[in-house]
Amino acid sequence: MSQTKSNTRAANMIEAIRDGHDVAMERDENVVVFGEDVGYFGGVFRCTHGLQEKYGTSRVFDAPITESGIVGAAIGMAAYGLKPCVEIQFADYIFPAYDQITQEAARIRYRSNGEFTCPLVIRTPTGGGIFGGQTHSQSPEAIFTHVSGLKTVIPSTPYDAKGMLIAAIEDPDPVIFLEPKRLYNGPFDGQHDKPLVPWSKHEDGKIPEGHYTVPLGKAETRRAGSEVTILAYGTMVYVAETAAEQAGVDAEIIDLRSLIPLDLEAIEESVKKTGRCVVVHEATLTGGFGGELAALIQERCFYHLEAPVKRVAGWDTPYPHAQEWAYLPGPDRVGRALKEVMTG
Amino acid sequence: MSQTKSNTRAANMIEAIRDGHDVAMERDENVVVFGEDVGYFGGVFRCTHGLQEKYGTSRVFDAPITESGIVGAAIGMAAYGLKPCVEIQFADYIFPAYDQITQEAARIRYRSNGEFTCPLVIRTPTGGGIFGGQTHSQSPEAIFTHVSGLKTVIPSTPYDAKGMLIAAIEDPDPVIFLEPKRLYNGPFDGQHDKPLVPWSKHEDGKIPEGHYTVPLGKAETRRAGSEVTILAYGTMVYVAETAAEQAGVDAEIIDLRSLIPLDLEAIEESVKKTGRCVVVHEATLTGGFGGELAALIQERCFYHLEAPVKRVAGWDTPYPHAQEWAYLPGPDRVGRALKEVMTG
Amino acid sequence: MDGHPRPEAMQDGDYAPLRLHVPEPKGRPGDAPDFSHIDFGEAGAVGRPALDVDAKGTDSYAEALIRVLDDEGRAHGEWADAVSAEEAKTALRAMIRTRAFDARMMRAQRQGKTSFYIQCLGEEAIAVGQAMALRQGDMHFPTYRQQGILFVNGVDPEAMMNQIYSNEKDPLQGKQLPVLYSFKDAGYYTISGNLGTQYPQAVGWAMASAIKGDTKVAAAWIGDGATAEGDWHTGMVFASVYKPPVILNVVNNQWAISSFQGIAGGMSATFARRALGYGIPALRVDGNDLLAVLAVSKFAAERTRRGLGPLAIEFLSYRGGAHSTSDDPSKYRPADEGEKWPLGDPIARLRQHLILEGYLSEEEAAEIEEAATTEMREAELRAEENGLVHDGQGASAKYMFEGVYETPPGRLREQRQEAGY
Amino acid sequence: MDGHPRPEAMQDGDYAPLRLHVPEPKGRPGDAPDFSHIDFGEAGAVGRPALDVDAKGTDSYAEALIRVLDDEGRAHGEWADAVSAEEAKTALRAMIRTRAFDARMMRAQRQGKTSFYIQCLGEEAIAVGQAMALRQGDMHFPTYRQQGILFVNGVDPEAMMNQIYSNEKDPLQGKQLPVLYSFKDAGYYTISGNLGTQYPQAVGWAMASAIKGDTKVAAAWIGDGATAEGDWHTGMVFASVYKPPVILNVVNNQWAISSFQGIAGGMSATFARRALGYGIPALRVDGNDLLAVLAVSKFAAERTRRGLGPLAIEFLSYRGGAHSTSDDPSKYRPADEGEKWPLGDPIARLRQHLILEGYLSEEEAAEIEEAATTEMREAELRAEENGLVHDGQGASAKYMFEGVYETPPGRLREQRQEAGY
Ligand SMILES: Cc1ncc(C[n+]2csc(CCOP(=O)(O)OP(=O)(O)O)c2C)c(N)n1
Ligand SMILES: Cc1ncc(C[n+]2csc(CCOP(=O)(O)OP(=O)(O)O)c2C)c(N)n1
Ligand SMILES: [Mg+2]
Ligand SMILES: [Mg+2]
Repeated sequence: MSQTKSNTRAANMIEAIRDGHDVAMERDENVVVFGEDVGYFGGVFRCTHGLQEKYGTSRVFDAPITESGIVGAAIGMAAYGLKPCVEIQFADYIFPAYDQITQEAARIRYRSNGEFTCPLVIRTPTGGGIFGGQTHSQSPEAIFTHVSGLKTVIPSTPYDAKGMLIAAIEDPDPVIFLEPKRLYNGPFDGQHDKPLVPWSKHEDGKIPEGHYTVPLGKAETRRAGSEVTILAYGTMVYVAETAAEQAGVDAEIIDLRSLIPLDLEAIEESVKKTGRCVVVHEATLTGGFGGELAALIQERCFYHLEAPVKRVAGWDTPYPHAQEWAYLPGPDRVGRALKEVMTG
Repeated sequence: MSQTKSNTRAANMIEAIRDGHDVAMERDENVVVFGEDVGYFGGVFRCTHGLQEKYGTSRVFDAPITESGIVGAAIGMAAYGLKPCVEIQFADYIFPAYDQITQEAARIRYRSNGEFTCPLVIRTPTGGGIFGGQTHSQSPEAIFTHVSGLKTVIPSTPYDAKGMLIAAIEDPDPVIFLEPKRLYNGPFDGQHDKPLVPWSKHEDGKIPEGHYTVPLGKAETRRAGSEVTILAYGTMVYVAETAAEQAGVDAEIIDLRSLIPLDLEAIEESVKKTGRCVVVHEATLTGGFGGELAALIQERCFYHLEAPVKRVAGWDTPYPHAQEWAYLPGPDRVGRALKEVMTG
Repeated sequence: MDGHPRPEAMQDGDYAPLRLHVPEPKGRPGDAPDFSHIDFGEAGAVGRPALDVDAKGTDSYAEALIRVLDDEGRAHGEWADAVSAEEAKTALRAMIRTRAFDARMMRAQRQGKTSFYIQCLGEEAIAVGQAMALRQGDMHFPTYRQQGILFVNGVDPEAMMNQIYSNEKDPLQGKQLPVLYSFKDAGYYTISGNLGTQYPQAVGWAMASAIKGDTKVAAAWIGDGATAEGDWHTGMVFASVYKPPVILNVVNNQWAISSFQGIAGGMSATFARRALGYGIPALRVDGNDLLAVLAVSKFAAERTRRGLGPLAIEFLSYRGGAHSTSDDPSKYRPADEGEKWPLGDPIARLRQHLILEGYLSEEEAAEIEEAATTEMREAELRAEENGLVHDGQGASAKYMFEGVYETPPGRLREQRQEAGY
Repeated sequence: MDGHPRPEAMQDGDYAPLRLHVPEPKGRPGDAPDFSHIDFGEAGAVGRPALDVDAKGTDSYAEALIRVLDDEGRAHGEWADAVSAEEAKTALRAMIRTRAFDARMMRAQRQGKTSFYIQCLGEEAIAVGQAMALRQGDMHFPTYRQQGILFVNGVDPEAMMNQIYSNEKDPLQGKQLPVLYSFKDAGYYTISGNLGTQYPQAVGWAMASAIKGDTKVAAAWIGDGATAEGDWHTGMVFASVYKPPVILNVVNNQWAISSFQGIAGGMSATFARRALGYGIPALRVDGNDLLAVLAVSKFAAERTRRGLGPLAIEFLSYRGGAHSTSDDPSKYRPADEGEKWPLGDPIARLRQHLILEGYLSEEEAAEIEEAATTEMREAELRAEENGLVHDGQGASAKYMFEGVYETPPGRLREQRQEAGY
């Protein structure tokens, strides 16, 4: 953690996100929050609960079910001078807004040569592990990391969630803020048959009161190690921790947190030290962000690598329902990959 | 070329595509063609010219300006049993259809367990080099290659354009058919200050009469070589040829043609032979398909590589207007990369 | 610089500060239900337009509700004789089976047999009525709340339950979330979890029918909330331009999870009226009145099949239950709003009518209910024997790799091997 | 299997085979222009509704054209006195300058000085009229055919030309395609090459004005063809729900590149009518009549700024020239259709009116034209001196790396170094 934890309180990720909104709205009256069900009800995951009551319907309100409309309207508000923070109910529903996000939000500053800007945060729950089938489980980060003009971040603890959300809202450019929904209530490590440890029982389940930020673009080393570097983000951070432990490998585990901008320094430093790297993500392997990571690492650490960079990812199939645990990378698959690179 | 060229005639890429439509429509009355301006007028690039007159307005017609509607309607037609082949006027305008393409067309077979299928071709002119600025120049292949259920192909000669279009229309699954618009009239090699050789003067500017297919999933070795493998597609194939020649490197140049499915065998075989690889594409570097290629190559050819796989790609900026020739990879940049990997 | 001297931005006070208008429902938890803003009209008051009516000809229909059954269960007006007693009984049975299935699955969810279910409580007449008006070869493009279609079109409830339990006998082999069925032979298109996408697809399917010179009809379905999606509009534009044989249904159950229809624009105009702007005629129907639903659906099927162009229908109803088993409506609307819905319960109303008219006895009605409960209980026992994904008896993992393409590409085959299936 | 015995798919001949309806324009190349399907009404016939009129109150307005000038140049009716002679002269001058600019740039394109240009020939009154009705601080969300706004709001033509020539003085530093301007201070939002995206953005901007308690108004602009995009609808839904101060313009110039308005649904209903379905009142205006355009735009600005909710306006016009310099309309429409357009040329009509009424002499009019031609010629000489991208004098390559983010991330800085800038 990059900050002290004085005046902290226990919070799960939902509460942390709610608090992040609250702090940002309190400090800047230009922050407005809207999206499907986020107003009176406070969001289907309750991440905006209580905000409408506190800040009124002009600053927190329900939106019609049109993701392109939500983002389009938010872009207009941002051009006016507001700082909209909108929720897309599931990342699986962000696709109708893809044009507005990638061709508009990401390009407003550039194409107007800075006359107009787009300080906009798009929050959306991402990833699997909740038996949600294809349309409540996908991890679309790679279709955003390819788009210049966007930042794409994904916290994995309540502390980071609050600090990064505030940083995202204060950022002058559009940020895709992915929330690993399987982590909302506790640090799920892929062992679906074991009971979930709630955040209240976990060391990372604490957030400072009030304002703080976690800068976008900085990775977090979750565990120092010497034998192999594991790059992960979101739920896969905890899968990686359990996998390394079970495999008995002295892994350095880096939670990327921010995919764009990417903390290449931290990655390079670690891989040059360990000489080995496993990248883990939930999204479909082919064309995933792991490809970019592997490409960068072999470009920059080529002469330090003892084995090829290995990717563990969702299979190249749509996200299935019944076969969820065969699809989502778990400690076993990651463990196998660790052994492979150790002997490779 | 994978087929003999008996009964060939000269054709540029536009004529080849038009002819591909014609052959497919003649053979199968379920083939229908529509899109913005494709009916009476025959398309802003004229790729469907004459088809409405020949096949009538029920099979070839103008569509309203809604890319999501065009793809959505086409999906319904495909579910009925037709084989729609639609045009998106520029690849830069495909984004409003991203949800219909990736969450619907790509998923119909899977989610219905084969009850419904989606034999659909989406043709669209891609890439830069025409001073079209951000919204007439982008290369969005990587946002499709990440989506399971889609095929993504890109021919670079009139011969391939016709043969692959017919193969795509006959394919039982949805195909994104990218047409490098800068190649419509001739094999542009990035030397924008030199006159363009028209297809009629180029050896690849010939197409066989009638029906033939170029299978999706097979790469084409454009030039055999021993020192380095260049992977390219679309306009970059010609840029690579000129670059290799100018750099005086004995490069093996592979035109991928089909990104998904990918001809991994051809790639592996070549890179294992040469030990070096440069990947070239127009799209923005970060998150581009080059990352996937580099990742795959280092995974599979690790112990054969003499130097890191090098990517040459569009910069991580939106596609600019005035700075087009500084943005689009040309022979110089590719040549520098070749020298780098040769000494690397 | 040169040009028109533009008035400076004026002082505060010149115009009053603007305020954002955010629509609010009449009642929130704790409030008394209030439907006084809706004009329900009288049963029988709205007649039949000509089969080839145009959009302007339906101007008043886009507002006033087509109703057949009055509060006592009597049928009235020009639409009353479109439905035979036999048909009404068939409908009643399908509606009762739909509700029995829902009840059984809600119970199964509470028992942990499935993590997710969506019922259509209070909306049974809509899907059942329209399904009965279409014929084999036609195609519905449903949302998750039109399961009634399946009970009309002869689908085995056990197959549906196998899908919900995501077990080895699931026709979709575990690939889809519970209730996102696909039953092609029953004229039931594969449901998407993404709202609205099926609207232009339905229109495209109907265009294909016209292109082929067939006479098949498509029924597009969407909820009030989802009409806000761009896809609703693109479907309407295509329907407006090419005039294919499609029925453009909007089920206005007044809620979209926690947001009321005002957040979809429903307080500014009816959803039926929205169709008129595309030159598509529109009718507005009491969705809790099977006789009205079926009569209007027959009219729609006949019109579209005759090549007279698309027709839009808004079914006014009320979402009787929670949005899904993941939802708790007591957090955002008055608890008894559903009970107080003035158009009542569709099953009770049809039952009352049939008994009143002597087409059905109380005993027969009870028998149908009894039979439906038994049928669903037995179907569930069989389905449960086929396994529950939540007991670790889901459809095999190997299926995950099948059906991505007709022929799997090499890398997918590799992955399947790597995964060990 | 169990269920309702569905009628089998019937025999051919039971219903006639369906056919796809594909709308065709009245005339194609070689045909005589035919506008007999349009009812133009009479100048002065359509009056003013109340400022707070609701959608239903504009039912007839969504059809009949608001016209002020008759064929002889006389002003008629309730809208006639909304525009002063001074304003009309200012408008004439802006329209003439717009046309002179276009002519100069069309010529420049033929000379190879730019690869691309889009003129607004015949549509000058629309942008000019509405721009004059708004005030500083308001914001237009234009398409590429509202350059008239810039001539009202005092933008230097040389700056526009520098943008077109993509040279070192281009305010956008070469980043955008010619004519995709951004002039924030002139109330002109950055134009997108992607059609329709600006519609919900305009609505969002207007919502922000209301959220902040300001009194600024947004003007959304879109062409007839682009109304088919989902974005048009999502903009309308947001406007319908939150009622922000936005004017929702549709410029119906009857063509979208080669497809006529029927392919956008324009033969099924007017575009104005489409707004009514969202509960948004709509007016339909002769877009070639500056007096009508400006009068209605003033009404719209006043209504929205007073917090009375959004207003939609359809401007009926005719695209006088090719779609862009890349297009050749003689391939798809009668060559003389534009000349035969019954609502004539907006500049000629306004000029005639001002002369007829004695507000302007022939000499003054000629002087304005002369001055505009000179102004644009001189501006172009200056712009050309700043360089032409097609002569290799485009804006420096280094700008390419600027403005992607406020602060460039590390990899972008690396790339810039690699590229040598
Ligand atoms: C594109 C998309 N956005 C959001 C959702 C999440 N969602 C599922 S159902 C629903 C409400 C739909 O309401 P309505 O259309 O009125 O249908 P109803 O549930 O009332 O039948 C929402 C927002 C989704 N499934 N797809
Ligand atoms: C999303 C998108 N699709 C397609 C295009 C290509 N395109 C540019 S202008 C145009 C026609 C627009 O017609 P209309 O909206 O009527 O405006 P007009 O040109 O008549 O002013 C088309 C299809 C585009 N720019 N953006
Ligand atoms: Mg609803
Ligand atoms: Mg137009």
